[in-house]
Amino acid sequence: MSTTVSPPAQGSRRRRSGNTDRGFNRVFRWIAVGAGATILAVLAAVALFLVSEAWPAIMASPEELAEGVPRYPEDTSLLAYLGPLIYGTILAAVLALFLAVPISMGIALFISHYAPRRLSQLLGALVDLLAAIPSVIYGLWGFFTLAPVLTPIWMWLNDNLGWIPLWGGNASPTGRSMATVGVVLAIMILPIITAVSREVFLQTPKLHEEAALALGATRWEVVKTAVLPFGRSGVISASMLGLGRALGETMAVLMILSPGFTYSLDILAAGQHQTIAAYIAADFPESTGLGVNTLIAAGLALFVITLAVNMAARWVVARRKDFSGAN
Amino acid sequence: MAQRIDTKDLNIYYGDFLAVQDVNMTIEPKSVTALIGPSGCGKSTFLRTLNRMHEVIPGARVEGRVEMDGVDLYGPNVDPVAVRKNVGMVFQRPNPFPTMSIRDNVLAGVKLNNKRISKAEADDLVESSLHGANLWNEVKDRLDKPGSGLSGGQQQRLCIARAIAIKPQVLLMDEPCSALDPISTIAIEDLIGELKQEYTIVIVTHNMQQAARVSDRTGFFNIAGTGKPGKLIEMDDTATIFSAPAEKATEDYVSGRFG
Amino acid sequence: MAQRIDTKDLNIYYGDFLAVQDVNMTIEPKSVTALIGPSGCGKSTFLRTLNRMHEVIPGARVEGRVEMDGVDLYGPNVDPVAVRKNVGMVFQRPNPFPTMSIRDNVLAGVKLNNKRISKAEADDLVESSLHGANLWNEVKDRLDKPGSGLSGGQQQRLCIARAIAIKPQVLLMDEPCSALDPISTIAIEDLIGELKQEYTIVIVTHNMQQAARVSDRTGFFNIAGTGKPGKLIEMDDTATIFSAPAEKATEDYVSGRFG
Amino acid sequence: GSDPEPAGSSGDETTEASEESGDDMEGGLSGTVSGGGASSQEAAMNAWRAGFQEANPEATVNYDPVGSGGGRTGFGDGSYKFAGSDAPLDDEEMAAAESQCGEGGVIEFPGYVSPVAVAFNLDGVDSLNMAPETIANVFLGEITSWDDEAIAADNPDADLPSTDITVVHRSDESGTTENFEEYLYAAAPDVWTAEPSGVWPVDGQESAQGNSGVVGAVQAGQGTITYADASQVGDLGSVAVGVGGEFIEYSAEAAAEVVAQSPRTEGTSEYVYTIELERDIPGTYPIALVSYSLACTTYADEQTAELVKGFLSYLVSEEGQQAASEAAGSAPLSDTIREAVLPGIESISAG
Amino acid sequence: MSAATDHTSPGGSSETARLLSTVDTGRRRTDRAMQVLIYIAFALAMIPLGWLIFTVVAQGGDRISMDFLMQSMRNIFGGDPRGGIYHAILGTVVITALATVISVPIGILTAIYLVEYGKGWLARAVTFFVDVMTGIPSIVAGLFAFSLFALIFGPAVRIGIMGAVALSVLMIPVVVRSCEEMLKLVPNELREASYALGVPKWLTIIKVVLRTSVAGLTTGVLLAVARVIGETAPLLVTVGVTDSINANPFDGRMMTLPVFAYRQYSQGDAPCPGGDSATCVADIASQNAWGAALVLIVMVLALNLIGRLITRWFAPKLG
Ligand SMILES: Nc1ncnc2c1ncn2[C@@H]1O[C@H](COP(=O)(O)OP(=O)(O)OP(=O)(O)O)[C@@H](O)[C@H]1O
Ligand SMILES: Nc1ncnc2c1ncn2[C@@H]1O[C@H](COP(=O)(O)OP(=O)(O)OP(=O)(O)O)[C@@H](O)[C@H]1O
Ligand SMILES: [Mg+2]
Ligand SMILES: [Mg+2]
Repeated sequence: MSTTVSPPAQGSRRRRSGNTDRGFNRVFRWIAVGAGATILAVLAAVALFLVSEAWPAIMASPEELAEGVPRYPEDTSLLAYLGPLIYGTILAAVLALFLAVPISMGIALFISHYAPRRLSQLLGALVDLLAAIPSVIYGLWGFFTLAPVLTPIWMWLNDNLGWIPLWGGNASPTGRSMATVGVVLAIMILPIITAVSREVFLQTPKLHEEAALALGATRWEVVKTAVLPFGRSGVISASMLGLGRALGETMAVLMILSPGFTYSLDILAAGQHQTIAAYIAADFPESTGLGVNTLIAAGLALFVITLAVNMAARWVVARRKDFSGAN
Repeated sequence: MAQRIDTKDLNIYYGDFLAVQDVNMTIEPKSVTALIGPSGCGKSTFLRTLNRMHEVIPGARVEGRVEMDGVDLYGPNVDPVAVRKNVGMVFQRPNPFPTMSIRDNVLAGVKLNNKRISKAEADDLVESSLHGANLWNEVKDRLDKPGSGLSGGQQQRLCIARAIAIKPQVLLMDEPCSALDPISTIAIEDLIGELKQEYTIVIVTHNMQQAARVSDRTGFFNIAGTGKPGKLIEMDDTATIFSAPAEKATEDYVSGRFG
Repeated sequence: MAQRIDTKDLNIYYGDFLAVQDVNMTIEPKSVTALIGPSGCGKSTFLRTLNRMHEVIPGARVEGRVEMDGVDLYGPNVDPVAVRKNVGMVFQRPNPFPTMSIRDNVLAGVKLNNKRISKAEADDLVESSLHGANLWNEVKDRLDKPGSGLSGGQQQRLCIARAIAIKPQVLLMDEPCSALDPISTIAIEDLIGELKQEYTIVIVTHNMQQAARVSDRTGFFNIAGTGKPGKLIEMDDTATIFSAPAEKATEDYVSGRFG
Repeated sequence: GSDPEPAGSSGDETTEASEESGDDMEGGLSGTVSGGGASSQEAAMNAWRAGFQEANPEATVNYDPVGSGGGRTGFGDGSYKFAGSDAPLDDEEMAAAESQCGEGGVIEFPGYVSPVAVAFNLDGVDSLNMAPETIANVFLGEITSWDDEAIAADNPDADLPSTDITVVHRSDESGTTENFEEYLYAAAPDVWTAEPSGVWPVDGQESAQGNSGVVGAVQAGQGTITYADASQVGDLGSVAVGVGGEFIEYSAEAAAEVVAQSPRTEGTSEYVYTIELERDIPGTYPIALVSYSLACTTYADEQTAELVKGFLSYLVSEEGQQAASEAAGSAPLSDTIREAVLPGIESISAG
Repeated sequence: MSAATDHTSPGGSSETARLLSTVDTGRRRTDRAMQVLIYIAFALAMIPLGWLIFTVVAQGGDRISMDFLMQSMRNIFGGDPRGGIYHAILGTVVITALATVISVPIGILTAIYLVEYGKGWLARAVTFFVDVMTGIPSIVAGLFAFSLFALIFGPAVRIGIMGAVALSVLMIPVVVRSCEEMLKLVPNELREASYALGVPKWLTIIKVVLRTSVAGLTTGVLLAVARVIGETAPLLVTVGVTDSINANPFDGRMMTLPVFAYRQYSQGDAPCPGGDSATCVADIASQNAWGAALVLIVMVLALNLIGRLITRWFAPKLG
């Protein structure tokens, strides 16, 4: 840079270079904003699509619905009809998350803080491989391979711990129940939660880990005082990603679950639960007219569930924003 | 070419929190100005307003004027990027780019701005900047190694080399030597002495000997208590500040050090 | 309870790189030992072997013995966690836990060891530790705010408070004052003076006045050149080191500072 | 990559498409035509498409197995030039189809007929006789054990275990389910009172998706029973269904018979040949999935018209029906029906 | 560890040895227990992985041959054991690549917007709705893409790009979410260092922020690709199916591996009247399905390997 130029003071040169940079800055900024806006637009379009397609079903009277939709019982409002589906969807996702989050965090910690360093890359890749398996394969595997293996376990739980509400009822002799679906969904969302958590844990500042170590913390205590709090928002994000996948998963549920439309807690029994995504996929091919509208209304309900779940998660994260590890 | 800086009624905020209040200061061109004061009084905060780095913190804002040769740095036609190109900065914590080699770290100011530079020129620039930061001998054999592999002191000197490589007109230093050993510190102090032939230098330091050694003028900031804003108490020739300050607070602080 | 530390033929490696060679040193109980030397000579590295923090760096290892009252810290029956509980440490860069409040930061170490601590006890401990680190007055109204909102100097003092809250027997400090203003520095130095009544203290510093002021004994490390290992050149009473060192290198270094 | 070599000779390459006869379809038709609909027809469609494409190497016929509903909707809005559906068009859909094809221009006929087997998995038992009422009671969950006397009465020679009966039904909405329900509703009206629809009316039972799903579930359990497309039941035991006092095993021929002997629906337009399946014609197998083929008599462009005409001609030809039978185990079309719809297919044209 | 005790211990050595060797056993037990639990968690995840891969290889391995990889299924039906999945491999590659090309720029730019610029209602709305978007069931995404294109090209349209758009709807939120996390991890110090060198914000973002987080971004993108590469339902309604080779995503139907696998599975066994023979294999459809699944897994594995190489190449060098 020439010493004869003093940008802030001397007009022309400064203004030119300043403006180009600012020009690019602005362009780039607008590109980024545009990308964000595109997402909003897409989502608005999806929402519009959902609402407009669901509208006839929302407006229809119970009689019309019972007439036009094969599965629809008499004298039931649309909400009461979708209720068990919403329940089933949430039940599946909660089961999956309940199983997957602790295990994912364990795996992520194993890779980031426990495994020998040379190995950890490879191990991370192995877990990522689980994400690579298409849901159809999970469906086939869950149906043909996993369910028969889990059946005796479910039977045992049912016989011995049947007094616990979740394990009551008549356990399915083929194992194609919500419990099995929960296990498969958990396996499916493991890699996504693990991958994000792992990256976040790996980024824990050495400074903070060493601070904990120097206070006489054991390895687990280092994890507890420095790593987990630092990764907290990342883990929540990761879980939300996993939850999203669990809520929307279609094929695996469709192929494994023996569905039903109840509010039952008996996750070992067949014919009790159904998820929205699987319901849509199961009935869409044969549906016409109001039937399709009803399916899309179910899709809209799923959309609203996701909205609500995310609001809750945001709220949890935001409550402790001051203490976030970022900065 | 060195530039004169004047601040006028400068109030510096973090959101609603007034961190520094009412600073009127003149920083002479081709001189070294030292800023001293107790921790938390806003030295770093003030320094960052001089190259508009303050505003990158969300919610941070400035009232008043910072003039460089009469042009308000916060004026509507002024590009903060241009300001920062001309007002370099060295931070309290060394922050070399972890993805770059030592060489690339020195050249960062050039390369990140997409400037074309010949290999020979680049080599010269790397060598002269590292010499200037008294780091050349230690790293000349591993210029292609990552900069983050250096010790704290080495990293800080690397950051100084990086800052002087873009040949700024004003150089801001926020406790640049707090992580350096005495030998490097003296080298840097010598460097500051050389640089002031051409550049305007502002340095924040906790080390009063350093302030006394290197600076021509010294500003003393103080803070009345937590949550209160920091203020510029006194600004004068370094000799005056250390021998016969006008304010009682300055004298207490300065002598506290020596007492 | 203070402890005496002896190192015997200590070689410290990063992978294959020998960073510090052949250190034989005795650190007296209930005294302050200062370590000085140019940047990169391995002061931090050496310090970290004294509480087995060195080994947390992948590939880092140690040969030789570090004995505390005759017990080898690297012996087979010794638990590094127990070592670190008894040998506290304050780092070069302040590192409060960002997710914890100021209060929780102070209590972090205590809570690990003693989960059942009554609220009153905890309050006392927080107050006394923060007093000890000369931070109480600045933060007493915002103990529940995050520690990362403090200025650099405040953060470092918070870390000192956190380290002394677990009442270690030995306290290692790696340039603890490099980010502090003189008032806090003096408070910390006073604190060191108090702590040595009971504890063994080892402090790395670049500030030779500080070494002269606070320490009883001083060790001087030096390094022949880049890639060469650092060595302990001389260790003696502080007065001797600063007035009549046995080695030429020590004299050069020490006088370089004052000259 | 490449397309595989055709197995046999692909026929001689006559350049002109033959327009006189549906039997003679060797030719040089070219272009692409797409249809879609019932997935039950997929295997048969594969055979028809392959046969047609081998005869006309330049032509491509696509069939999206999106389901009957999707097929009927797609046919109505013009996205599918032809379609397959497990149910005939209802009035509304017919109106939409007619607005696509022109008044009276809809061709609809049962191009694919396949027996639905009642299959079970019970060690040591390959075949059982069951009267319609027994079947209905089993599937309702009223009969819960394999050695129930209702079953034993019809099977004096069988050695029936006391295993519990586990009913497996289709979890998705399907034409097979609807057909099976219609059968129960017609043949055992006292027991089976639920109005037939594509979904299973009994709650809380085991179910699975698709033919492969129910068959898989039945194979996985003991004492399981289901209904599925006969070509899929493989080694499973099957029920000989009581019709007019005798018990008939499923077979393609017996299923073809029931379609051939059932009356055509009255009051439809000329080329709409839908049937009212009768469930009690002696000597026929009464549970047959009748899946319809849909097309128009007029298309907007010549190429599409020629392709659809050529394809449907092959579909209804004896050769085509035979290929489907081998590929999918379906029942060949009866001559009556073929003769009824051929004129319609012949008349397909552009304009 | 009271300071008072030491006055009475001249034999400090054994006292010290005790001090240095004991940590509260409860703590040590917790530490051990957690370590074991964490190892178990990992082992638990490896079980289904190994099992699944074993199943797929065992079921699909035999079907793999050069013909299977290099031919389409045109004119193959019933129990005919010829033909292959070339058309489906091609379709998967083309459609997934297109979806990636659509989603990754939008996703990464949005993540940049959120991390670097995001303030105010727009950023909050985007963050929030991206999360909502993760919950869109795949079939709904497919129906949406279908009605979008039907609006423009009429209902008969079935082209590869429709599938890519549907997949993008599923992919974008995953890209945004994971990349956002990765960008947040770049320390502010580095941004400030760059600004202080007079580097404009956009160059700082591109050359410092993206460069530093490239390893994480790659992971994020790969996750997103893996998320959609196995999708079935949305492709069936948008792209349709075909057994012929088509590499043009803007014209005509395409086949993808998951759809192929699912359709083959759904077809079930072929009736081979004379039992299995050279020209008729009853369970050929399920063999095809498993074979396609195996190829799909291998493809994603290869993708992951490439991603890992990129990661290693670009990772911040800390040593
Ligand atoms: N990012 C920030 N957000 C809010 N307040 C801040 C921020 N950074 C600093 N402050 C506050 O502004 C005041 C001045 O801080 P500053 O870092 O400028 O002090 P300093 O004089 O540089 O101290 P030190 O000598 O310790 O570096 C302090 O009260 C501090 O808590
Ligand atoms: N993690 C590490 N891996 C490899 N080498 C290292 C590592 N940390 C430090 N070193 C090397 O070890 C030597 C000693 O470094 P150390 O940080 O102990 O020096 P120091 O005396 O504390 O310097 P300073 O005064 O700058 O803090 C240096 O050559 C440094 O490059
Ligand atoms: Mg500061
Ligand atoms: Mg050091």
